[in-house]
Amino acid sequence: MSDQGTDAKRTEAGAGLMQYSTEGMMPFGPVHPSLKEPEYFKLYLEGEKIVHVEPRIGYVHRGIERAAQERTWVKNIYMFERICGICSFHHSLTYTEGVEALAPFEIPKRAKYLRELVAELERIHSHLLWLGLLGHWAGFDTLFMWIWKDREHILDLEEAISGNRVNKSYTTLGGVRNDLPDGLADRIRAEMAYVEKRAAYYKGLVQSEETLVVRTKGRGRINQEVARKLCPVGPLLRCTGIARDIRAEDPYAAYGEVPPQVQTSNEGDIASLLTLRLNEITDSCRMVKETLEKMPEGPFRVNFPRSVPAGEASFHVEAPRGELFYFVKSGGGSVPERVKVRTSTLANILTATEMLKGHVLADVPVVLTGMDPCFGCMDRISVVDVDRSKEWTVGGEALRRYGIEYYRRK
Amino acid sequence: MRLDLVQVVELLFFPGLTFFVWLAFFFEWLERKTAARMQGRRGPVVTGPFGILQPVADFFKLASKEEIIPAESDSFVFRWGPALYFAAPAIGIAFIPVLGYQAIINNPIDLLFMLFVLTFSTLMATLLGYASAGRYSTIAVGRLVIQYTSYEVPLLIAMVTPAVLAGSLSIGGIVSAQSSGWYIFPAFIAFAVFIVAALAELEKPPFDIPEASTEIVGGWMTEYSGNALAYIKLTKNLTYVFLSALAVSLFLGGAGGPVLFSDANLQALVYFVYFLVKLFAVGFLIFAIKTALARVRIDQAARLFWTVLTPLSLLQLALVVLLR
Amino acid sequence: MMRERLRTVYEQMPEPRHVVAIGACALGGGVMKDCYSAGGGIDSVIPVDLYIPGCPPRPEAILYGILKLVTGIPDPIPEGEAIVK
Amino acid sequence: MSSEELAPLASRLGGTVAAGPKTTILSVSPDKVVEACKGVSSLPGWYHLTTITGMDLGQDIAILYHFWQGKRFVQVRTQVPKSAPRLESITGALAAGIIYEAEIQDVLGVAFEGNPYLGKRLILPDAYPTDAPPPLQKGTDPHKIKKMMELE
Repeated sequence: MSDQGTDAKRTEAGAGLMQYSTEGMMPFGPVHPSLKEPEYFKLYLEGEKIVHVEPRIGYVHRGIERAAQERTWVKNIYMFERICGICSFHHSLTYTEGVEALAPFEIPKRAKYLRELVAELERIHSHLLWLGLLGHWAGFDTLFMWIWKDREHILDLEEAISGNRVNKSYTTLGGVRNDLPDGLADRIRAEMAYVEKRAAYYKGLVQSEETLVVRTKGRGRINQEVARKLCPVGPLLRCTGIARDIRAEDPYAAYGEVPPQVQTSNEGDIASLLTLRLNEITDSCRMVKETLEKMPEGPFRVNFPRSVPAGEASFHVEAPRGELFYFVKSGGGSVPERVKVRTSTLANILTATEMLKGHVLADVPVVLTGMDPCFGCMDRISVVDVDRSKEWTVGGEALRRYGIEYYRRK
Repeated sequence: MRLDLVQVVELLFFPGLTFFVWLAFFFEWLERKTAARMQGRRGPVVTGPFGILQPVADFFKLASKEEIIPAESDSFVFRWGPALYFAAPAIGIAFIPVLGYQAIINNPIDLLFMLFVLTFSTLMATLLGYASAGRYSTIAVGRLVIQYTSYEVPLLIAMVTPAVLAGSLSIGGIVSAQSSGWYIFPAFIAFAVFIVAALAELEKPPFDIPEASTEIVGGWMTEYSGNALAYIKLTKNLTYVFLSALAVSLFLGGAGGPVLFSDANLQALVYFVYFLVKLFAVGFLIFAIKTALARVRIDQAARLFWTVLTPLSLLQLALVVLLR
Repeated sequence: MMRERLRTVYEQMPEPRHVVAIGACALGGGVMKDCYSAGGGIDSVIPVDLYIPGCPPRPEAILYGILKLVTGIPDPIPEGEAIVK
Repeated sequence: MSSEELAPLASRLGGTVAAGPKTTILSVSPDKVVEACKGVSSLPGWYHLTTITGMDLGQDIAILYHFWQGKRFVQVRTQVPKSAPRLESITGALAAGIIYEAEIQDVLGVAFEGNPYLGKRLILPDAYPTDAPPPLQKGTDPHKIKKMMELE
C-alpha cells in the first residue's frame, strides 16, 4: 500500500499511524494461510515486536448493500444470509426482525421460539468452529479434528431442522419457513447432552494442556478502558469483564422468556476467551433445551405483505461474534431504500489491532484468530520495520540477505 | 576399511538402504494411521491393504509432477541439494546394527560420525531453504538454525551418556555392553532428552516451528515441488527411522536380546525381530507425543532446551560418571 | 486486475493441474451476480474441469465430484486440454 | 433514553429531538456533529458507538451515528450536501469511528477531515475506478462500474 501523507488534522490514532508510515515496509506473502479469507494487516515492527497495526479490509467486498436496493424484501433475506457462512442465520434473523419492526404485524410465538432455537444452535457451531481453528493455528491439529467432528453433530441438527447445513434460509418475513420436524426434539436433547459433555472436557483440556496455555495465556490482552474506547462487541467485550449481551439487555426472538446467563471474564486475554466461549456453549445448550420445553403450540408463520410501510428501523442481535447491526429504511415500496449492515468483525478490527501491539510475529495467527474474525484471513501482512528505514522490495534476494543478516546478528 | 561384495549388497539392499527406505514408507503410513486414529479419523485406506502403500503412491505421484525452479533460486543447490540431503540419513543407517551386535559398517568412533550426520542433515536443510530464496523459506531457515542451536547441546550430551556408560564410542560396542542391562534404566533422563531433541530434529510438534504451516506455509520446503519434494519428504521419513533406530541402539539394547537358536542365521532373524519390535515401540512413542501436543513458539522452545533439557542432560551425565 | 492475478496463479501451478469450481458463486455468480464488485463465474477466467453446484455444496457432493474427476481423467491426458466430463 | 434527557444537549447545539419506538433521534447541523457525539457518548453508559450509517437522500447525504444502551438507540443525525460532501471526523473524540467513517468515505464519497484513512481505500477494491462515482450514491450503474473494472 502506498503511503499517502496528508496534511489533514491529525487525530490521536492518526498521528501514530503517520509517524510510522514514512518507513519502508515488507509485504509478508501474497496469500497467508493463517486465516480463512482475505485480509491485510500492515504490521509495523521494531525488531520482532509489533508496535503498530493498520488494517486494510475489503478483499471480498461484493457490494451487497448496493445490490440490496435492487432486490425485493424477500429476495434480500437470501442475499444477506450469504454475507457470512458461519453466522448466516443471524444475518437473516436481524434483517427479518428489523423489517418486521417496520410492519404492524405480530409474529407467532412459536416462530420466535424456533428462531431462538436455531440461533443458539448456530452459536454453538460457530464457537466450536472457532475453538477448532484456534487449535489449528496453535499447531494443535488433534484438538482441531476432535472439535470439528463434534461440530458435525450440530450441523446435522441444523440440516434436519432447515434443510441446509450452512445457509439455512430458515427465517422469513412473518415467521419461519417450516415447523420443527416430528421427533426431532428428542434428538436435539440427546445431542445437547453430548455437546455439554464434550464442552466440559474441552474446558479442562484448554486449561491444562501446557503447550496451548503458553500460547494463549496473557496473549492479546485488552482492558476495560480500551474496550470502552474502541467499542468491541461480543466475547471480546465480555472477556474484559463488561457484562453486555444484547440477548439479555435488549431481547429479541424469544430471549425475553428464555434469557441467557451472561458470561464474563476479567482476564481479557486469549486464554480467557477460550473459557468464555466454552461457557457460552454450555449455556447455549441449556437454552436450546429450555426453548424446546417452553415452546408453545400454534402457527409458525403469518403472511407478510409484499411492500413494507415507509419508515426507518435500527435492529441488532447478539451474533456469535457479537453485536450484528442492521439499519433498514423503507420508502413504502417493494424494495428497501437503504439497508446498512454492520458486522461484528468490523467493530472488532480496531480492538484486534490493539491486541496485536507488543506481541511478536509468531503470535499474530493466534491473537488474530482469538477475536474470531469472520472477514477472514489476512491475505497479506505487510511488515514495516521502524528500526531500519530501508525499503524492502517484494524480491526474494533482498529478503534473503535480510534474513541472513538478521540471524547472523542474533 | 575394505568393502567386499557381500557388504555392498548388504549396504544397498538388506539390511541397508532399500530395507530402510521401505521402513521409512511404513513409518509414514504408521504415523498417518496413528494420528488419524487419535484424531477420530480413518487415515489412508485406498492404496494397498489398509492403505499401507499410500506413502509409496504419494512418493511416485510427487516424483512424476512438474518441477518448478524459481527464477531467483540458486538452481545448482536447488537441483542437487535434495540428493545430498537424502544422503545424510542414508549413510547414517549403515551404522545401525540390525542383525546382531555388528552393523554393516563399524569403526571405533561411530558415534562421532552419527553426530556429524545429524548436523549435516540440518546444514543441508538450511542450504536448501536459502537456495530456494522464498520469503517463507528464509524465515523458516532462521527458525531452523535457532532451533538447531538450542537442541544440539542436549542431544549431544544425551548421546554421549551411553558411550560413557559403555566406555566405547562405537555403536556396536554400546549395543554389546547393553547385553547385561539396557541403558534406558540408568540413563532414563538421557533417553527422554534424546526423544524430545529427536522431535525437534524431525520438526514434529511441538517443535514443528520451522515448518509451521499456519504461519509460514511449508517452511523451508515451500518452494520445492515434484521430484525434489518427493526426495525431501522421503528423507524426512528416513531420518525418522534413523533417529528411532539410534534410540534403540543407544538406550534399548539395539538388536540384542536372549539367544534362542544356536544357528547363526536363525539367531540373526531373532535379533532382527527384536530390533523391529523396539524400533516400532520408539516410533509409536514419537507419534503419540507429536499428535497430542500443540506447537510452541521459537523463543519458548529455545528456553525449554536451554533452561530445562540442557541442565537435565548434564545432571544425567554427572550421575552416570559418578555411579560408574 | 484480479483476473490477471488469478490467471498468473493458475499458470504458476505445476502440471498436472485441475480446476474445481465449488459453489454457486464460482459457477456463475450466484446471488451476487449483479453486484458491482463481483465477477461472475470463474470459467470466464481460467478453464474449469469440474463444476460442483450448491450454496454451499454438501461435503459429500464435493467428495463425489472429486472422485468423478479422478476416475474420469483420460489416460494419457491430452496436452493442454481441459477435461470436462 | 427519553427525549427529555437529550433536550439540554439539543438546545445547547441548536438541534431537535424526536423519539421513536426504539430510537431517539437528535438532529444537528453538520458543524455540531462532533460536539453532539461527544455529548451523547459522555452520558453515563452511552459509550458504545454501534456504527455510522450513510444514506443518499437525493440532494443530500444523511450521516447517522448510532449509539446503544439497554433497550434504546440514540441516533445523532446530520445532512451534508452531495455537492460538498465534507464533515469533521469524530475520531478525535471517539476512536471507534475510524473504520465506519472510512467505509462511508468509500461507498458514498464523504470526506471526513481528520480521519487517518482520508484519501485512502478501506473496503473498495484497488481496481475500483477513481473516476467512477461512489457505488452507493443514487444513479450509479453497477454494470457500468463492472465494465470499468473489467469484470464483465
